[in-house]
Amino acid sequence: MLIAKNITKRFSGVTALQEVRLELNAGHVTSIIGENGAGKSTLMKILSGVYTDYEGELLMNGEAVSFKNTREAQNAGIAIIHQELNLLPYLSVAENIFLGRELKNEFGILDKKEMYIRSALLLDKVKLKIDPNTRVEKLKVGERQLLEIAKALMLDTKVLIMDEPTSAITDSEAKILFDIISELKKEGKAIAYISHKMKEIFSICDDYVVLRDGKFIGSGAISEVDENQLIKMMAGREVELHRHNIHVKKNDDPKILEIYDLKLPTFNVEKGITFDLRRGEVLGVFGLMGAGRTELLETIFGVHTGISQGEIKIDSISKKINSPITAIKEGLALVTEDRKRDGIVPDLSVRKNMGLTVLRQLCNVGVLQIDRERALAEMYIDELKIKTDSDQQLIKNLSGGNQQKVVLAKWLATHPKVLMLDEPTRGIDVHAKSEIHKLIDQLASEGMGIIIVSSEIPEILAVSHRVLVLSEGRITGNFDIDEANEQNILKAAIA
Amino acid sequence: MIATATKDRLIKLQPLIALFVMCLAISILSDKFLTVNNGWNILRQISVNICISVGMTLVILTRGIDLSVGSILAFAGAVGAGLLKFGIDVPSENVNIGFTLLGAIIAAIVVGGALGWFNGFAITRFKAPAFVVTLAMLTMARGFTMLYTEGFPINGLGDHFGFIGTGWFLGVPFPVWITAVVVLLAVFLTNKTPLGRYIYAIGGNENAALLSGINTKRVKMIVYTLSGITAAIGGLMVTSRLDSAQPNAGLSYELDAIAAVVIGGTSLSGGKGSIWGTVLGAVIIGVLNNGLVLLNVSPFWQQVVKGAVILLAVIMDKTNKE
Amino acid sequence: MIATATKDRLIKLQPLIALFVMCLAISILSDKFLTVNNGWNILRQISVNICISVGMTLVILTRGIDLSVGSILAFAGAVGAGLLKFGIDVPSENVNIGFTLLGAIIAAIVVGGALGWFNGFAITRFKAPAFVVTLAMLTMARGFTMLYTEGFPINGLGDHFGFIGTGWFLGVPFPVWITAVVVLLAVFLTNKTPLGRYIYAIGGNENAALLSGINTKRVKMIVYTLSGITAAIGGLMVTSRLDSAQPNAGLSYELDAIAAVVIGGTSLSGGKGSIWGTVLGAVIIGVLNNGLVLLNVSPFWQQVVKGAVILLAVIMDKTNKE
Amino acid sequence: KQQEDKNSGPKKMAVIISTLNNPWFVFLGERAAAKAQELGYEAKIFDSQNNTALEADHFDNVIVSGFDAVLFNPTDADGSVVNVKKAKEAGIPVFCMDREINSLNAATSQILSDSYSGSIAVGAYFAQQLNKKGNYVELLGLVGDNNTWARSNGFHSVVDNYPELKMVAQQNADFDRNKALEVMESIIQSNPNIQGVFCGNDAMAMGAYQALVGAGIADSVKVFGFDGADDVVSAIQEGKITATGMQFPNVMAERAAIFADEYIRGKRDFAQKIPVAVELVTAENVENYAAYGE
Ligand SMILES: Nc1ncnc2c1ncn2[C@@H]1O[C@H](COP(=O)(O)OP(=O)(O)OP(=O)(O)O)[C@@H](O)[C@H]1O
Ligand SMILES: Nc1ncnc2c1ncn2[C@@H]1O[C@H](COP(=O)(O)OP(=O)(O)OP(=O)(O)O)[C@@H](O)[C@H]1O
Ligand SMILES: [Mg+2]
Ligand SMILES: [Mg+2]
Repeated sequence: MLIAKNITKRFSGVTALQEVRLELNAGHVTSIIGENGAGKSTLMKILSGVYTDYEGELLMNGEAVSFKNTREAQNAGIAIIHQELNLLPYLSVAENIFLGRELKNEFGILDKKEMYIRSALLLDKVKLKIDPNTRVEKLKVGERQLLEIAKALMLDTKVLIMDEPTSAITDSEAKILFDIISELKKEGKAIAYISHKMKEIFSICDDYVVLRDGKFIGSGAISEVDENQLIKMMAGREVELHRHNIHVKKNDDPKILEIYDLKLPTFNVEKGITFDLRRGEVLGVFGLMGAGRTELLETIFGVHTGISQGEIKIDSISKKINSPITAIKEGLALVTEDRKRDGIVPDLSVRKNMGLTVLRQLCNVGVLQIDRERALAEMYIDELKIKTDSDQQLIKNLSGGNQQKVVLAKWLATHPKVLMLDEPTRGIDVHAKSEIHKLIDQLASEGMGIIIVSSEIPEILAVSHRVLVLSEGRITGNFDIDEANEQNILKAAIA
Repeated sequence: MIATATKDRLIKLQPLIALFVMCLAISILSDKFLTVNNGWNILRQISVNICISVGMTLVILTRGIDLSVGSILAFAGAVGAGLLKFGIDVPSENVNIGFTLLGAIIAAIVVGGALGWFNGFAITRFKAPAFVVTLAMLTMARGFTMLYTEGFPINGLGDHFGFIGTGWFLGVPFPVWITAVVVLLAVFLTNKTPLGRYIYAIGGNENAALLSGINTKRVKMIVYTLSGITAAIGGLMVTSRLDSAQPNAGLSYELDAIAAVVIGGTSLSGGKGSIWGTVLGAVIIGVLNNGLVLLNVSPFWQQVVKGAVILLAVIMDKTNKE
Repeated sequence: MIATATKDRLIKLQPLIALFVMCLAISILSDKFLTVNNGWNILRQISVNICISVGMTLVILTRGIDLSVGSILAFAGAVGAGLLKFGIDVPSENVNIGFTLLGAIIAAIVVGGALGWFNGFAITRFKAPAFVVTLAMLTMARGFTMLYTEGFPINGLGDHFGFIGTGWFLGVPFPVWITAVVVLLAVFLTNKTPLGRYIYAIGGNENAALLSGINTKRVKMIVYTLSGITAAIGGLMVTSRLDSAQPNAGLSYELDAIAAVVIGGTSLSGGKGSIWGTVLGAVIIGVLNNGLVLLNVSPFWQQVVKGAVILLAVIMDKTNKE
Repeated sequence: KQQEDKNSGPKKMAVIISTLNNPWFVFLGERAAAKAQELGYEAKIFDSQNNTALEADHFDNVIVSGFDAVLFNPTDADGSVVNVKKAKEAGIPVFCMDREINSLNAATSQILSDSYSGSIAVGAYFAQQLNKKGNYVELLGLVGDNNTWARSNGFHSVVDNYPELKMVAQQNADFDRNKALEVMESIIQSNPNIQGVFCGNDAMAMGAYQALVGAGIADSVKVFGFDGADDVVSAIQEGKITATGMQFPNVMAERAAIFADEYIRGKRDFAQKIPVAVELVTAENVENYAAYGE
């Protein structure tokens, strides 16, 4: 249905795509696969009329097309769910859904009632139980992702592009999406699907296209390859995936973090959260969307001072943590969930982003030593295999996965006692993900305590020594890794 | 949920409460404040600022700024007055084209709209920052005014024209009518039309708006043009009220207008706010100015008090929102 | 890679090229432009604006704005002059505390810093928008100046004080030295200290800065205080130059300062820009003002030309960046 | 309607001044207010900030708050007429000070400083001092202000009769000392050979003088101002400034207050225009003058 031929796209200096080809067929789900920075999103943006200056040719139903803007692509029947959320925080859900294609009555006046009704129907389809008049700023990341999906469903499309739609949602929401996808497939739509989750790719996709470093590597039917082959194509070599070989934790290691009766601001619970973390221990925290995991980490990190209560002990000494500043001083670090909003400073370079948490250490009598900062940056670029042309590249020009590694580096530089990771591998390719897992293990074996929040049970099971399950701001499960499995974790999560 | 909703509504009422407290304080201190005459008086005085501020609100909602409103006001007023009084001389043909009242008014509005359009054009076409473009226009339009008037006011514009700024209609000052119409049109525009929706969307996240297929450039052009038009309407009101187009009219009106917008709760970073808020902001400033005079505060102290009250109003508003 | 780097560097040079073209044009039209004397002349004239603009750059880099610089300049200048000339009367003790030159200078700078600090305090403590807070301060500080001077200039401040604005040192006008020191300190601050980095980080993403353990409130307070201090230094220079503290000094200097910052490439939405850019912006404005006078452009046309050139400079800059 | 309010409390006079951003007008306003208080009235000063529309607001407020008289320094000869008429309709007498309004039946009386003839006198002295030849510079006030043009036109009506007097630069400096200094500095660069500078007010004259000092040519250039501010009076004594047109704000202010008092007491026949001459102050007669003609 949609064919892209010999697409080349350059950003000032960087060639993001080189002679790439792609074919999307009606009734098929095509998976676009590649490591972070391979050019997947760039290609999708070309298909959907975001980038208009590229070389190559697009054919829609055999006819050459070229879109001057996104509206033209939409009119031709191509819709896209972007990797970065594109919602307007101060507008309502309904207003966001109909943005750019408002319903009007015969006088050109907005037909709010009709839009409300139709929005409610769409929200129903993606099983979101929110009032269409809610302002989007009140929604959590996961809810916003579902809203983006609903928004794309509203359009009458022939081709639907989904760029990592499941990176921000839990399995149960993902299931809703997969149901929708199979329905669309039956209706004969062509779907492009980008994900770093191999399991999903194998369960819902029909075809695949692999990109590496902006080049076309191969394509075919999913049924004809296995996971290892795909990963090899993506990475260009054999990749040893790191699984379940976590270092052994000694149970008598000292406790470095103890939490007693911590009550989270948005939940009204009788009994607060209580748990502890030992040196060298990796604690996995699971919960469904909105269970309070992010809030837990933020509260420990001193973000919600004044509205939360409870006691925090570090190295067995009770501490009052009333801001991220004190938290950092006490040896805590938090890699936030929303990278764009809380993680990166887009217009600063990779190096400057990394230095942000440790500037004082990089000083000599109050003067920044740039070469020390550069050394630090280069060390982490090397160690975490961050793909960037130099430490002076602006972080906003990096692919999402590499941005995440920079954020991670920023926190590792503080040499924290406790590293808290909120969805650290969201949107990160399998290869990098396994590297991060390896890194977690290594850090833990060096004595760091790690709390990792994830919506993927397999990930939790792969890296943790112990698993906490949260629901509605309470702990509903606490398993040793030996007794934890998908069933009991999920059961605790819906409890 | 319901509790939050009420709370939300209460928070929205904050500036109203600030206004109410202020009115109460002034009316205790001066018995002249709460009179019908003074009411009309205040309304007439703030008409021009409201008019300009409405256009400014639209611009600021898109995350822009328009510093040129004062100069455009002066130029449009001067053009209206000049055309009405002298028409256009066409030397080559030795002809003078006269203008009717309506013709002059339309011409003034067209001039204001054209300068506003030019602002929008420069901003969207060259991706130049609105601050600098409209600052340049502030200077240029003032220059145009000086060139057109040769530095002298244009006087004696007649009673018909005078009606715009000084007349009464159905017991209400005519400028108040004009402003009311401008406000209602803007409220309608922002709430009931796709264009209004787009204005909010662009201010909230321009990239997202663009990706939703909104022609952001066109919306911005329209918004700056509208700001030019409201400035021109303000210019006609000022000129008519004084029966004289002053070359210095509108000096630093941009700050008053922006203040009204911001006090009214519209965020300078765009996407959030409302026309009604702006009206409220302008009323607060107007009541304050009026009150300071009624209370016989000396002019030097007036500035201190005015600054302090504005500060208090915003602080009160903000602390309660947390 | 290398091509990009050179291109990037060329793009950064754009405003420089604009300046060069302007200089070339003026020097063709007037042989008086490219003289050593006129060079010092321009530098002396832009000293005050550069000084204020440096503080303004820091504020704008954090995504703030400071409209109060002109009023703070006037107040600090008046306080410096007043203390130097009259000291402080303590009526209860029937004593007059005299001030040395240095004492008066320090007092003026402290006053400027204090008002700036208050701006920062109100902005961070009450989360009030910088625009409104500093607008209120603009009004209040002007009121303080009027109250302190009672509306009359303070004249006759002596030759020692006059040296600040009119003296020469090692063949360079003294105000140019002062400004050079201010600029170099600010360059050092922004490039070589954690504080400078924090300023950029806050402007770029305040949330991320906060979560990275940066005391964003403190940084903002410092930045507004510094802006008050640079305004006070500007005030001392103006006062010394005129040998007179004028109550209406610094009127609408905020617009000139912001213009210098923005023309110099610092983004009003924070996080991007540099002190050197601002200096360049101020030089462009200064050369333009000087050129218009050298060419004896009529006052009517001056504003039109000035606006047009500023517009052109920004447009040229932007179109080449795409 | 206004009558009923007038019986309660002390009677009030409003002093509406075109701008308080200039010490000359501050002086005018304070003198008028002081005189009114001396006569037993409450007095309140309004600052129109050179903005005729704001002045109109002041008039509205004055009418509403029941003032008994207005001592008025207009922002604009034409633009202010409607404001005065409005007050007249409300039964409030208006006495213009210093600046004229172009209407003979709106104000009760106008006590005027004659800028135009004053600047003719300055112009004549200027021509004489420069021996009717040479290059000179004119610094204008605010371009859109009618006092600017009254002074400029008066000056030129004399000076333009001498073809050998050549104006090499005419620039505006907005009545501001700092701007005058800067503009003059630049003018000197392109026109080092000048003999005289005429400035639209004294603040600009001081600024221009300082620029000349900075360029080391203060001795050979004669500077002329207008107003009679205190620093210029002493500068004339010291031979720094050549001459200024002395206005008498205190005379105008006090007379306006006295007239208003008489009006309230029942007198009705006032001369429409009472000129207060602007006197030329030079080195010869400067000892007879203090600042602002006191
Ligand atoms: N605006 C830009 N300017 C410069 N380089 C860019 C820009 N956008 C993308 N790139 C570069 O283009 C390459 C491809 O990026 P793209 O976002 O398409 O990767 P991706 O395959 O979607 O990765 P991810 O899985 O992390 O989302 C990367 O090297 C990236 O750094
Ligand atoms: N800004 C907000 N406004 C309203 N409610 C909020 C806000 N932030 C969080 N909440 C609520 O707080 C609760 C906990 O949210 P939290 O982000 O901690 O969940 P989570 O387990 O991390 O889920 P997610 O999968 O969305 O990251 C949720 O019920 C959420 O709706
Ligand atoms: Mg991507
Ligand atoms: Mg979360």
